[in-house]
Parts: sequence; structure tokens; C-alpha cells
Amino acid sequence: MSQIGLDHPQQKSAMLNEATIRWSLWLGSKLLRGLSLLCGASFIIYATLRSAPGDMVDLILGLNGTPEMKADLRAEFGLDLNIIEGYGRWAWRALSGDLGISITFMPGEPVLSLAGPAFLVTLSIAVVSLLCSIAVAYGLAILLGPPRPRQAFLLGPIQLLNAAPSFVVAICLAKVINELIQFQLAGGGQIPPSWYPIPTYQKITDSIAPFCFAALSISLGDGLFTDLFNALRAELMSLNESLFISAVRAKGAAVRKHLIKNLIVPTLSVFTARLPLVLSAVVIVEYIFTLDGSGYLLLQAAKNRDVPVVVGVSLFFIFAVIVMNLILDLVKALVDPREVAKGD
Amino acid sequence: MTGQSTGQSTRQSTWYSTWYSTWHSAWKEQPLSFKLSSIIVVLVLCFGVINPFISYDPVLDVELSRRDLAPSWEYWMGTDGQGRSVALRLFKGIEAFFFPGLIAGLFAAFVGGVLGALCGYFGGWIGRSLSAVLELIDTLPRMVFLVLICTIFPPSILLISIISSVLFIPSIATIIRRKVEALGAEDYILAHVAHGFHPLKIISYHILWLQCRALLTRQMIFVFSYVLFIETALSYLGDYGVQEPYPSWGNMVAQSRISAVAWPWALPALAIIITIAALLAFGDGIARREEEVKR
Amino acid sequence: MSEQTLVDVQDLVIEFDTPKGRVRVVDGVSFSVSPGEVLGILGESGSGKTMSTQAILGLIGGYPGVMGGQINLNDQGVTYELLKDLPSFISERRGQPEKNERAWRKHRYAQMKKLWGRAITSIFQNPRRSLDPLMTVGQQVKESIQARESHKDALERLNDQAQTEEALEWLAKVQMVDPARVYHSYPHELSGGMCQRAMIAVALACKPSILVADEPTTGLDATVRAQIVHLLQDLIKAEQCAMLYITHDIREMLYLADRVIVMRHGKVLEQVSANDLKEHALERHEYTQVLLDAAGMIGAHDE
Amino acid sequence: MNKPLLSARNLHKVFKSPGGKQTVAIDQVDLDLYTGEVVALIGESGSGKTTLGRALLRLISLDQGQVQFLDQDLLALKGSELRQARRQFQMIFQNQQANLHPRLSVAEMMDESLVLHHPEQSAAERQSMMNTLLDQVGLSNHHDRYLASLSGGEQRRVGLARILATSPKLVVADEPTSGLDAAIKLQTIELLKTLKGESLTYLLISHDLGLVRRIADRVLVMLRGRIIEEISIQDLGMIKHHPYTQKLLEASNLGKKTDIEHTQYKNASIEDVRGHSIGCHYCSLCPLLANTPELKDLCYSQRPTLTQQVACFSLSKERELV
Repeated sequence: MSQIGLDHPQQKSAMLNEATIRWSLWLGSKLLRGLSLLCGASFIIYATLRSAPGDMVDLILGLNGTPEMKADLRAEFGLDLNIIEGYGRWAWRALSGDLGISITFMPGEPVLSLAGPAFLVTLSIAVVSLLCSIAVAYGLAILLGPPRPRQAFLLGPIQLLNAAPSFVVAICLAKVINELIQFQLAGGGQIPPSWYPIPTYQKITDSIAPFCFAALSISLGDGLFTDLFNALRAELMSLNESLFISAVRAKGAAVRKHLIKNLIVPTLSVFTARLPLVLSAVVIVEYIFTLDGSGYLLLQAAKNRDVPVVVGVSLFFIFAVIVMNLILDLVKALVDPREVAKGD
Repeated sequence: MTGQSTGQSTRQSTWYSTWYSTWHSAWKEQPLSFKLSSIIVVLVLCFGVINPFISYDPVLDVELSRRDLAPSWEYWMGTDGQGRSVALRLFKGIEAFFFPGLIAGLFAAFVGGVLGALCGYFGGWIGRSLSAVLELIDTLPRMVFLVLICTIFPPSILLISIISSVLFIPSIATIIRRKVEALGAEDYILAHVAHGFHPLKIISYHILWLQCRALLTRQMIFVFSYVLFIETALSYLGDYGVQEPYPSWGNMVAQSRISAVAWPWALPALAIIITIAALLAFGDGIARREEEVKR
Repeated sequence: MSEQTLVDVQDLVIEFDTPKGRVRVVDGVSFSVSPGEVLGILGESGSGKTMSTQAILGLIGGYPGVMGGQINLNDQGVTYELLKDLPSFISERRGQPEKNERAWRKHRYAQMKKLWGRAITSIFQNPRRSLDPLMTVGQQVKESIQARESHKDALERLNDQAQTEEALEWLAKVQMVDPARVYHSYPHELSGGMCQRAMIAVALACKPSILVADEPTTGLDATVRAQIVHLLQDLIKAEQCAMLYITHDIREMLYLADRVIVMRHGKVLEQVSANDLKEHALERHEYTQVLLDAAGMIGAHDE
Repeated sequence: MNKPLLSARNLHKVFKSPGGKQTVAIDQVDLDLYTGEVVALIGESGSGKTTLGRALLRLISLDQGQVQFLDQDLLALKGSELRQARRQFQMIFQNQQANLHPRLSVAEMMDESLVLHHPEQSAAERQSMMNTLLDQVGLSNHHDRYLASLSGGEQRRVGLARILATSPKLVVADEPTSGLDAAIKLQTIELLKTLKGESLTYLLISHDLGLVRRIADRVLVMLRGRIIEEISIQDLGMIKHHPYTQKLLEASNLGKKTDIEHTQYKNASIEDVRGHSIGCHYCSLCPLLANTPELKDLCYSQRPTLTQQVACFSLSKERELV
């Protein structure tokens, strides 16, 4: 048996080489796709801007724009060029970090310095809510096991969550918590003065509590949790009945390791499908909890018709979707070697 | 007479009686959730159709002397802070999303279905470039893009619903494409080509109509419920959707900010959840029913 | 049950609930396997042959599953009565026997835990799907060696290096062309025939006293099929392992089996030695003759 | 012999995978089918037999070659002409479910076919024609049944009835008995025989040699997109075959173990044949080379063509001498 060994150096290096080439090809194609998606999506936004009714500069500046400002804006958006060249110039400026200047919402402030920090808040809410829903869904799915009849009582409420928009969940959550706190502190019966969740806890929880509640309501609402839960359970069922799990059982080895590893990929698929929806939900939930994120910024800017800010924030969102998809793909490929094999 | 006709009843009966008998037996074996949800869907449908013919006056009737009344026989969902009947406003509020949702659903299902079937049928570069465009649309975060549109264009609920239906086309097309590709993988389409059918007939009749109608109906209902969601969300935000004093479920929920009592906003919130749940369950039920292949 | 029997099945009954009501898939099947013997179960789809063997393995999925009978499994001189506790899981409801399937399955898994791999193991019909797609083939072979070693005392256990070497050895034994490469391959990188060979390595590396082979050649090409059958025959002999071989292909059966059971509609039609089946084809049960005819074996015999 | 019903010359087909990999599916194939005969195409999966069957019926485009069906140039037909011509050649697909529509009843499906291929008939005529057809395949009471409620054999038979509705001249049957139980398999074979009559021609694609022995008149063996041997049914197993054919026959027999000269190749499966870009596909596995070492260079450098009904330098020479 000595001639067959694992540590034959030549063989090992050959296999390594092949794998590296395959991986780098795969990664390259994914990056290329992400880049082209970014270009395409930003072009859609630019084209939307160009197709605005009337003169866009008038729309943005309103009545109080000076001729210099108008000329500036024209140059920035490349309005004097045709749509392709204009997009090129606009995209180049955006790429070099110049997203324009806020006009009405916070006049004079560069959009990048407004949207950048705000977007961090949004991103952390989105990530926390995704992780939160995954943790709960995993826990419940493993606890309850594969779907069985006569679980309708338990599952009814969970399925109803599927239909609850995150902003409704957020309002209810805020109201209920408000009521609870009021009840404890003031002895009940008192009507809360505003919808803001925890006025009395302001000292400690001014920023943390709304953040947590926002994340919670996103992870519960919009069917994110339900979708994950259902996907996990269905996957658990098909895994439990799958041949290879039977085979693992029949050889007397532990099944759990195989189960957990095989559950990761479907979870990630739900993530990928849900990502745009989660980011949408963040916008409105941030608004409810007046969190200083980019969703709040977006809505405030939109209220003031501050086009550069709105466009800047949208670009951030698109960028985030593409990057997060890339990361999810990468994790998927790390877990499942088939992804790389079929990728190219 | 009955004794004689039983043997041939399936043959000679009119189309509506067969239709009725199949649906009657189908209804009986449906689960409770499907029955409940279809009742709610039918209710929404009725109100949606009737609403345009009802006048706005009682809905807008402000009377501060009867504000914040608890639910009673007269106002059986109570009244809000301005003394308007919550029940009436709730029913009238259906108008805000009904027709936009219907239009958006039909549009998205039709275009998505056709595009998906074309992508799946042709494959090759047509399929690939189409799916590239669809993937592009899918990367746009829906809410953000809608807000952008509303900033640039004068917001109207029709525009919003059309845009949201366009944003849904990719996912519908992808579902249909997968289905068509799954059919193609078992040589099903090839078998029909070999039999001599026209490709257009195969796409439109054998694939889209016979195989994908349940899926499309379900997706249509899904888009409808999404428009309901978007409309209520935007009305809740207050700047883009239906404006006060006209009722919409979204701006009724928004009263949670100012209302002293729960029912003016909690009941519409409940209505949103229940309606969306019913719509989804109804869509699922229809899809499931079609999946159970005829016996 | 005599000392000389590995598996003894008596009056096995398996039922399933379908939309059309309860269906009895296996109806009073009895057979036994002695050490070193190859027992073939011949039957077509829906004859209940797979279900009966799944029942022995304790892997039946679906409700209500096993509803009666006896299965005795012999492991190193100790006989386990696998269905002894079954009646306590069955109760009467609305005139129909109902089984607490979840509790039964749990009970059964606990019972089988020490027997799986050691006393009995199995290879399945679809080799591609019976290997974990996210793990290399070598790891999976090694896993069954680990499972086998975990039954032993700590002192007698093989170390990690030795286990890896044994896994490679097994891959060579199932005649993989390049075992070291296959060791690091994932199942999707192998052909169907190679997957089935890997699966045989996984199963036999446990050193079971009986191997259940459930149509291991279905879906493979004719030449690959022949290879797999030859390989199985050689290895079974070398490892002195009994085999329960299930197939619908009568030629394979004649080639491999010592004794053949013909099943149809959940019942055993007849039990014959392979020689009888070959030599006295025309004295067989009608249905067996149809099977022989379909395989073109009676006609050839006549001429 | 008289003029062939279908004659194909010099067919080529290469599949390109997205990664740029090329697979030769059909490689320089010539084929003649005569009216009323049953020709079996055997070979392992991946040998290109299904692709060839489909390409002959214009279901897959060819890279090169001519197909003459009666007096028409099949590859030149387009659009409605092609659809018109399709009624003369039909295909039974391997997956019997693919032949039928799961949401149409048997009667609806039959009617659909009859409307398509006999548009001139009235509804009553179609009805009676449908009844005769369904009687012919033994399914007279199955008008209102749906695919899911039919057994595998019944599904096959509905597919057959549907094909007969077009009154074809040529039927390509791709594994017509796969997945059927023994008894039903026998029935189906009998049915295929009866329906054939005098004028219908079958091209039977199968790896089931039992089936082939029962109904075929002529057997073609395919390996890697090439036809490597042509055998009449009487000669099958009686003469010295191409080593690959020999291996196929032995594998399906299982009765005796592979020859001693084969043992060193015993574990080399057909996948090992994939590598040879020049020379005979089977050269590295060929046991005949041990007897005739003088041919080695030839076998490794040139691809043998079908001479003396076999694509093997050594064998064709041997047969020439006889």
C-alpha cells in the first residue's frame, strides 16, 4: 500500500494548482458580474433622472437657483452631453467620491459625508436583523423538527407573521412596549404622550433600544423570519428523508454534522432572495424609530426634494446589495464545492 | 330519469354544471385556512368593485362630539380622533390599493410569464441577455427605488403600482423560467415539437396556460398583496400615498402617532395583516390545488 | 432462531397512508439469512422488496410504517428482537390501528445505534445521492472507519494516520484507478459507477456481518453494471460478509445469489435456490416465468 | 434492395459546453433505413445514440451532413413545411411522461393531435377515429383519465395511440420499455410488433439487448458518436464482434465472467475511452491488439471506418479474408 500515499508532493501540488485556477476563475467571473450589475443599476438610476419631466435642474433647485448653481449642476449630471457620455462623466465623478452637494435638506453638505455614516447604521441594522432571524429560525426549526400534521395551532401565529409588514410590526412593538413601561412606572391607565417607545429609559437606552427594536421588527416582519423558518423546516424534512442521511445512519456515524452543513446552503439562498426586501424594510422602520440611518436620511431628503442626496443614498443601497450578494455567494462556495464547479 | 342518466352524466352535462360540481367537491376537501382566506378575499373583491360607486361624504364626515368612541352597535369599529367611523373608512380605504394592485398584478404576471417562458424556451443568447436584464432589475432595492421615483416624478398611486409591478417581473420570470427549464429537462417540450405543434402554441397553451397558470395566479396575488403593502407603507409615511382626509389603510395606521385610543390604528393594522395573510393563503391554496394533478 | 442465522424476519407487515386510504405494502413476509450467504430478493417496482429491507435497517420513512411481525438480528452471538416493543406503540383509534411513529422511530434509532455499521449496513440505489455532496469521498470512508473504531476500547483504536491509510486502502480495494485523487474528490466530480464503488467502500469499511444492497446497479451502464456486480461478488467473498441483494434484474440475481426470493405485491411468491431458477425455469411460478421471459431467458432455454 | 426510406450521410454534431469544452456527439455517421424494418441502435449512455435519433428527426440541429427522407431534403425544410413533414416521422421519448400532457385528459390529447394532423375531418369523424385508435392500443375505456392515474404501461400506450394518430412512416423509439414492469414490458413489445405491420419503420434506441433480440432486424452499435458495427440479428453473438460489442454482450449476459484477456481492462470503463483524440476510440482497451501487434501503429493513429460492417482494422481484414 506504500505506493499510494496522500503525501506524494507532485500530485498534491497538481491538485492544488487545478483548484486554485478554478477558484480564481470563479471569483473573477463573480466580481465581473458584480461590477456589470453595479454599472447597469447606476445607469438605470441615471436614466431615470434624465427622464424626469421638465428641466431637471429646475426640478432640483426649485425657483431659488442662481445661474451659476444651475450651470454647476448641469455639468455635474452631464446634462449637456448625450445620455451615454453624460452617464460616463457622472459615474466617474461618483466613483471618485464626488456624489454632489446637498441642496435643500442640509445645504452645502457633501452627500458622501451625509450618506456614508448614515449607511453604516442601516447596514448594521440589516445585518443584526438577518442574524437575529436566522438564530431564532434555526432554533425553532431544530426544536420542532420536520413539519408534521397537527401543529397548526403552534404554527398559525408564525405563518401570520408572514403577512405582517415590518412597519406594522414596528408600530405594534413600539406601542406595546410603551404601554408596558407606562404601566409599570405610572400604575396604568395613563395615555402615552407620543409613539416613541421608551421615553423613560432615555438615559441608558437612547440609541440602543430603538436600534434593537428596529432590528427585531425587521427580522419578524415582512415574512423574513417565516420564510427562513419554512425553508429550514422543509429542508430538514427532505434531508431527513434523503438517501445520504440514511446512508450515514446505516454506517453508524453521527448524523448531526451532515445535517448542519447541508442546511447552510438553503439558508443562504433565502438570504439572497430576501436581501432587497430587508433593505427596503430598514428604510421605513428607521423612520418609525427615528434612527439616524440612511433610510431616515432618504425619506427626509425626499420630503425636501433633495435629489443629489436621494440619488447618493440609492447608490449606496445598490452597492450594498451587490456586495452582500457577493459575500453570500462566496460563503456558499466555501461550503458547497458544487457552486464553483458549475460557476464557469 | 336519474337512474338512466348517471352513466352518461359526465359526458352530456353542460360546461357550467361540470364546473360547479368539480368546484363544489373541491371546496369540500379544502382545509379550513383556505376556506377562511377565500372568504376574506371575496369580501375584499366585493368592496373593491363596489367602492367607486359609493360617495365619500360619510367617510369624511368630521364630528368632534363623537370622537374616540369605543366600538359599539352603531359604530362597530368605533370612531377616530375626528369622529369619523373607522369601519366605513376601512372599507372605503380598500379603494386606495384595489385597482392599482389589480393592474400591477395582471401586468407583472403577464409580462413576467411571457418573458420567463421565452427565456426558458429559447435559452441561448436570447435567454441569457433577458435574464441578465432581469437580474439587473432585481438588484434595485424596491422601496429605495420607489422613493427615488417619487422624488423625481409627481407621485401617484398608479405610477407607484406600475413601478412596483415592473420590479416584480424578474422574480416571476425567474420562477416561470425554472419551471419551463424543468419541463424541458424531461424532454417534454421536445416531445411536443416532435409531434408537430407550432412553437407559439406550445409556449402559450401547453406551457403558459396549462402548466403555469396556477403559479402565475399565485404570483399575481403576491404582487397584489405587495402593492397593498407598498401603498400602506407610503401612505403611512404621509408624503406619497393617499393624503388625509381621504382614507387609506396606511394613513389610518399612521394615526397611531396622534391617536389617544387604540382602535383607529390597531384595527387597520390588523386588517392589513389579515388581508395579506388571506391573500397569500388563497394563492397558496390555488397553487396547491393545481399541483394535485387531476385524477 | 438458530445460531446460524444472521437475520430472521417473520410475518413482517408494513402499511402506508395514501390519499386513497391505507395501503399494505408488505404483507406477511418471512425470510432469513445465514452467515456468508447471499440472499436475493427479486421483484419489480412496488413489490415491497425495498420496504422490507428498510424495515430491517430501521430506516422506513412514512406513516405508519412497520405494523407487525418479528425481526431478529444476530450481532456477535447476541440476538436482538427488534420489533419486540412494537405493540406498545400501537393503539386503536376509530377502528384503525394507529402508531406513534415519532416515538417509535426514536426508540428504533436508539436500538439500532449500536447495530448500524457493525451488524448491518447498506448501499442504495442512487449512488450519487447516497454520498454527502459537501464532503470528500475519502472523509466519508474514513468516517465509517471512525464509527467502527469508536465501538472498540481506547487502547485498541487505530490512530488518525492509520485510519486515513485504511481509507485509502479501501478505495484501492474497490478498484479505483487513482485512490489518492479520489480520496480528495467530491461526489459530484465522480461518475455514477465510481460513486457506487465509493459507496461500497464506505459500507464495507464498517466490517458489517451483513450488507444490504438495494438495487445498487440501477441507472448504471451495462458494462459498469457488470463491474459493480463482479466487484461485489469478490469483496463479499473476501470479507466473509453475508449479503441481502435486492434487484429487479434476474440475470444479476442468477449470477450473485445463492438463494432467491420472488416478491410481488408485498408477498413472497416463492423461494428457490439460484440453481433451480436456472435449470428448472419451466417449473417455476407463473410470475417468475414472466420475469424470466422478459429477460429473454426462457426462450433461450427452449432452443 | 429498393430505395431507403431515410438515408443520412456524413452526420456531425459537436456540443459546446459554456466552459468551451467540446464533446463530439455524432461523428461521421452514415445511416440507411428501409421501409418496414426494425433497426436497433445500441450503446452505452453518452455514446450519442439518443442525439442521433433526435438529429434524424430534426429535433436537434446538425453541424454537418445530409438527411434524405423519401424525396425530401429534411435539413432544408423550414417552418410550416417542417411541421407538415413531422407527421410522417414520430418519436417515442424515453420518459413516457414527457410524451403526454399532465393537465389534459386522454381524449383531449387525442383530439388535439387529430385536429392538428387531420384538420379536414369533422368532430364526429375525429371521435370515431379516436375510438379506433384507442381500441388499437387496448385503452377503449380511458377517455377521461389523466396522466397521473394511468400506469406506466398505459401511459406508453396513450403515447403510442397519439403517435399513430399522425399515421407516421418512421417511428424513433427511445428506450420504449425502460421503467416498465416485466409483464407490461412483454405486452408493450407485443404491441409494438403488432402495430408495426408492413409499412412502419422503427429505429429502436435501447441498451436492453433482450428487447433488441425480440424485435430488431438489424443492430447498429455506437461508441463515442460513431457507428462501429452493423450486425444482422441472426449474426448477433454468433460471429466474432468488435471488442466493444463483445464487452456489451457479455455485460448484459453476466453469465460468464469476462475473458482472461479482458481482465486487465476489466475495470477500465467507457469513461477511459474519452481521451483519444486520434486513432481508434477503443485502442487502449482493445484485446485484439495483443494478437495483432503489427496493427498497433495503425490503430493508434487512424480512425477506422465502417468496412465489412465493422470499424476495426483487424476484424475487417479478417472478414475480408473469409
